[in-house]
Amino acid sequence: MSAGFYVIAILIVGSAVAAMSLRNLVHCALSLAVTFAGLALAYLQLQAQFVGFAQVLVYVGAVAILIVFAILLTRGGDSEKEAILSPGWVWGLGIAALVFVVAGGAVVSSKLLPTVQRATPAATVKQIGDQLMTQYILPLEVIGLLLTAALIGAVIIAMRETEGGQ
Amino acid sequence: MDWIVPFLWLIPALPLIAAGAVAVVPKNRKRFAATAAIASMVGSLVLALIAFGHSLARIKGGQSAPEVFNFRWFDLGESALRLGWVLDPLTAVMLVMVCLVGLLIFIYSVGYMAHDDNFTRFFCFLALFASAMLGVIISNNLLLLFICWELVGLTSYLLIGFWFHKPEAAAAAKKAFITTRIGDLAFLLGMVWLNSETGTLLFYDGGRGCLEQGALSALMARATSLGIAASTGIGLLIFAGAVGKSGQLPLHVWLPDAMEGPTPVSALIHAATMVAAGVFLVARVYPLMEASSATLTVITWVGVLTAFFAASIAVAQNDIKRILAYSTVSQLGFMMMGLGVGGVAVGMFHLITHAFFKALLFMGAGSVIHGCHEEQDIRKMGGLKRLMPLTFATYMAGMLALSGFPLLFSGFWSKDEILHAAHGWDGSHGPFYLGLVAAFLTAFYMTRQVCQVFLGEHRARAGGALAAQSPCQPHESPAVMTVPLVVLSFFAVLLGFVGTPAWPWFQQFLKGGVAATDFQHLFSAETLRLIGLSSVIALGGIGTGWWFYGRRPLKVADEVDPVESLRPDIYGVLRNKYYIDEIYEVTFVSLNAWWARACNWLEFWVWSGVARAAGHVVLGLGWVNRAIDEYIVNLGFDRGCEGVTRGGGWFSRLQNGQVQTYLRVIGVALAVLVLLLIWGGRS
Amino acid sequence: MDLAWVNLKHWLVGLAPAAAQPWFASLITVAALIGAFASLFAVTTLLERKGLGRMQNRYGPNRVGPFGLLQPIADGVKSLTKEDIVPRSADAVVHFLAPMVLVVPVFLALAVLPVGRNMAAVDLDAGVLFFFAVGAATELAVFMAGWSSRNKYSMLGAMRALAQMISYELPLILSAVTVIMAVGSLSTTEIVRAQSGYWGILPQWHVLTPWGFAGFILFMIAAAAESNRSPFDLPEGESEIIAGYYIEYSGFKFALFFLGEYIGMFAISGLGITLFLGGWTAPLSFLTWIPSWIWFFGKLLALICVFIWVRGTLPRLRMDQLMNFAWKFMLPLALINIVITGLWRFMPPGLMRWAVCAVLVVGPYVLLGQGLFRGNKFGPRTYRFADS
Amino acid sequence: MTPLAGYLLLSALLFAIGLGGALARRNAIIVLIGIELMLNAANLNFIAFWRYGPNPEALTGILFVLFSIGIAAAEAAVGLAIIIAVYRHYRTTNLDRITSLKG
Repeated sequence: MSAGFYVIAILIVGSAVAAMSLRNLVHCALSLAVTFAGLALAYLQLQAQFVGFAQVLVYVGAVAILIVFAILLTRGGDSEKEAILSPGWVWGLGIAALVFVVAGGAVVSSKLLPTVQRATPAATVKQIGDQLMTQYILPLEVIGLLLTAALIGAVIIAMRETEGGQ
Repeated sequence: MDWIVPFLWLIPALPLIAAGAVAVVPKNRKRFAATAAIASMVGSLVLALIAFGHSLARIKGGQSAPEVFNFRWFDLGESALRLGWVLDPLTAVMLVMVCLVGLLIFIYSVGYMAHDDNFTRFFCFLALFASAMLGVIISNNLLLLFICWELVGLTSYLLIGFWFHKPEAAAAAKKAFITTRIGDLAFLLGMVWLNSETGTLLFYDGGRGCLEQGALSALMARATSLGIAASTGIGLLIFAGAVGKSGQLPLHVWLPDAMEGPTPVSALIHAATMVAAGVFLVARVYPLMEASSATLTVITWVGVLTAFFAASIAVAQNDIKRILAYSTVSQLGFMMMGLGVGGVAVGMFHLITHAFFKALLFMGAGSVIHGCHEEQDIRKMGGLKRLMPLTFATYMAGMLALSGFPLLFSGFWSKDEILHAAHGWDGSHGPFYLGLVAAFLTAFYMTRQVCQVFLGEHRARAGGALAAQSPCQPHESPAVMTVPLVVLSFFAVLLGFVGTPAWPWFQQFLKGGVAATDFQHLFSAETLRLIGLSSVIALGGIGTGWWFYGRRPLKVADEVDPVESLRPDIYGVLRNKYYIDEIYEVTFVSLNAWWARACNWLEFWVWSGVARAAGHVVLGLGWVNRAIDEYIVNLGFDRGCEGVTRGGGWFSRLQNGQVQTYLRVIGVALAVLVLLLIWGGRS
Repeated sequence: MDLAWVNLKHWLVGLAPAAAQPWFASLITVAALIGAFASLFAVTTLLERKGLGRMQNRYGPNRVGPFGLLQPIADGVKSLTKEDIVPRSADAVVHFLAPMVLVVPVFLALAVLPVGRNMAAVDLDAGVLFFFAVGAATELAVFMAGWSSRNKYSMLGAMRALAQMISYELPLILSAVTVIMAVGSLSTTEIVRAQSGYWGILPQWHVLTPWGFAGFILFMIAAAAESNRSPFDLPEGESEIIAGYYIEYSGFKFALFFLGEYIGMFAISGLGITLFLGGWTAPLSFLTWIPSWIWFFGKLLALICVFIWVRGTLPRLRMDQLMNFAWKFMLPLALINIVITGLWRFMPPGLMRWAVCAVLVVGPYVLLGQGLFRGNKFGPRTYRFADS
Repeated sequence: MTPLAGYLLLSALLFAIGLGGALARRNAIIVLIGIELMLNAANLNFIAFWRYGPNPEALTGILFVLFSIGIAAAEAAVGLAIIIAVYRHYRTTNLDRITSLKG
């Protein structure tokens, strides 16, 4: 385990905790952006360059901005006056902790994980593109369709109904 | 001219481009829309004729194998999806027919739709339809055919519901779409099955296609758990798709309702081309159908029953287009029967001749409707012979062709061919006799229609008083509508001569052979006997019709129909179309509605009720306890009651409508799942 | 001469102990990049003020040093010594972080630009993607600045800027996609190498093909909008919302914003040069003896002059005009341009290909422009008065 | 601890943080953020397995993550649109007050 991993892990976990626990929604969203950036660093650390850049482009550049917009449109930019936790929050945290213990236990106790260190695999952009255009063409098309549908759907859902359908 | 085969895609592409161009221009560019659509059809027609000539030349040269052009669409993991187009006589003939009829109907529509606000939309849909239909014809892959097939269905939906502000039109469009979907589902299943058995959906692929010998014999050898060969099962499923699209029993209910669309649409889609697509599909996969006699038997019986039922229903209808619609259903039944008993050539010959004369009849009906100011009830017409002479003459040609008037008209020869084949069928004689009855009824109801529409006095005014000076006087249609009628009537009369027993050019062309003139065959005793029989049937039908309706035309619109006065019970059944719509209403539709209600009830009372009831029961217990507590035992059970109430609250909290509660359950389930997995992995 | 800087770096790295050499090399590269572009920033501010002054028939700065040449230094000293004011109600942390979040990604973006032969700081396999990815982070900085100031003008400015940047990012990336398609690589050095040949004496720059020309124009328009330059400077329109999202910034933080904006403009112009104008290659085949880095910075200065010229010439757009222009004009054209690039890739080379693609480029431009103007979607300005 | 196990643990922790936030917070947008975190945790798993797994020549892990990013973008867009629509209807994004699903 390199020092880089620990730095990145602390960055990710710290900002994720902040994103989940801060009182001000905009601060949450900004922490989320930091988490995304940290994940992108983790991907770079794992030699997945393309995915890392795509992560920054999509998550930091689009999803985080989208969330910020949603916060402002729902007037959540000011700090909440009332309690931020829902009534059953103890249960929720308990369940989350349970899930972590179970999943983490599974990872730690697993004997299936490969122990041999392998050479760094190469994933050039060209290879990814070739794969996308040949073997994974159908998922690619489906994703394209999905994004189009989501685009239209999001516009329709968020459109104001009051201004008369016609 | 070998270049035509790889470039066959141009034929559907031209109307598609026109549709795209028309779709983006503003609504008021009517001239552009019409010009683009018609020009694209002319281009397609020219290409289709080239393809036809090429096919002809090849057959003359003695080559009869279909020419194909296959290409790889995309790779999917290990396997590649390949599409392609095919040029064989069947394709060539259909291409020319669809392009020619389509072109004439496009021209006709310019006149018919001239005053419609949505003129450009209409032409956009029409061109899209033509493109999809031509795609069905050329495709060499069942999947490509299916895609175009569904596109055809979509455009049919759009065009039936073209006047969607009319509730009937919207309902009819929906009905057509949903009914055909039932057949298409079976079609899709058959396709999937075929693909899993043979591994390819290409029809012809140099010996590896699914219609070629290798695949077929494997299919025939393969038995299923139901005890039928795979080829039979697949054939029947694909035929179910054709049943839906071609309006055969029991899925014919949408076709008469589809007449809510504009008349050119009825002529193009619901008479000449799209409904024939089902017949074409059966003809295209005929090797597969031929592989099992069971399939052919089913096709024959479905066809002949449809022919008979629809013809009898047509006798008692009063809407000019509805009569023609039932007549179409009936004739499609004839085609199916022809395919079943006699093979591709027999059915296809009737398809081609029918396409021309039925398009002619529909366009004539459209001309009548147009002339009578959107009146469709034949009882309120009459006397149009004088007012619309050209329409009358062409309509007569179509009517005589459909009735099978001996020797001169195309319908006679094609129908005779079917009856001839049915006579020689070794399965049963039932289809032959039923077919004869249907042919008789056909002649009868067409005569009835013509007599009521064109003969006698005009009955639009109440009491039959014809206001000659009224501005609503029926008038002849403009030339842009009548010229296509004349051209079509020319074909309706003459097309029969390419397939007479004496010179069966058409049949031989489809089989890939060259026809020779053979008068011996024509004058052989059996042929003569059958020709005589058909003539008698047709003339008998026309004569009976004349006896009832022609001798003494109706005087007023609401007079009782002569046949009705004869046998009101039968007539009532027929007028109500054997109550099939009603039967469907009380069976399938209400079953569906009932099931939906049952689900709703279950959802509301049972599932949600269980949770609520549990809560309420425990709550109620708590209440009872409290009552006992307060009045009888006083404070003794206070704590116990509280506990029970809390239990009830806990139950009802399970369904509190809060997403997070549900999410919490999912989280617990996730943990349990992982634990199970670990446990499972350990043991 | 061509490799002077590269050799200098190698010499300097050689001085360091062997273990520290990789770190030292990176440090030198970073320092050189920051130094070069920061001084270019200084030159540009002067050039802009002088140039605008001349266009508006006045002198521009002329007091500090000969012809006012030392003006940037005076500006720098001034902004460094000014008081740093943070509004009382502002969100102090976010307010403090916003300028950093703006400047850091902008400098990161410079790293993938090949400013000369073998002179890309890092040669990434997915260089163009990296550029756009870090560019996306600046949007967040703009929002942070606008939101944390608790000032309605800065909030409005930030929202305007966000809407504008998101809208123009699409045509920007789509017009870059054409080049990526044609070259078949996301690497910036690869893209420059693909343009380094010559047809006779003319260079094989992408801008000299029909799709490349259209792509370049679209790219530069979108770049102007992305860097909030006039005529797309609504987010900071002085006459409308005072200064947009950095109203509440002063002193050094304001200088950082200013720096970030200009470096962003250099970076995006540099990418435009790399994608369309052949990067560091010489414009004519007999000029290759001039060092490559001179060409790159020469082209960059030329583009900056164009930006200044445009700023001095065109009036500011209205918000709806801005949006309509992006979504109804730029985006369709960029999409059509992608199709044309595909066509270009698959047609045999020759005059025919040129003619067909040129017609296909010009046709949609004319049609779309006509259609939009006829529909009055972004026609001439209309005026509404308060009392009507 | 091998690097793979480290990344898997990090991913599990990230997932748990996201789940905890989604379960404990009142605000719908925060719940959505939590779900995004969970999605990202899954992505991290894919990349880690690709990098340290037995067959890194196959780019399955990377491509899966690319598709997952696309889906997440669609999910965020639709989810936020729904939140905005819900906000318009209830004038709140507090999930405790949005209980139309109650049986």
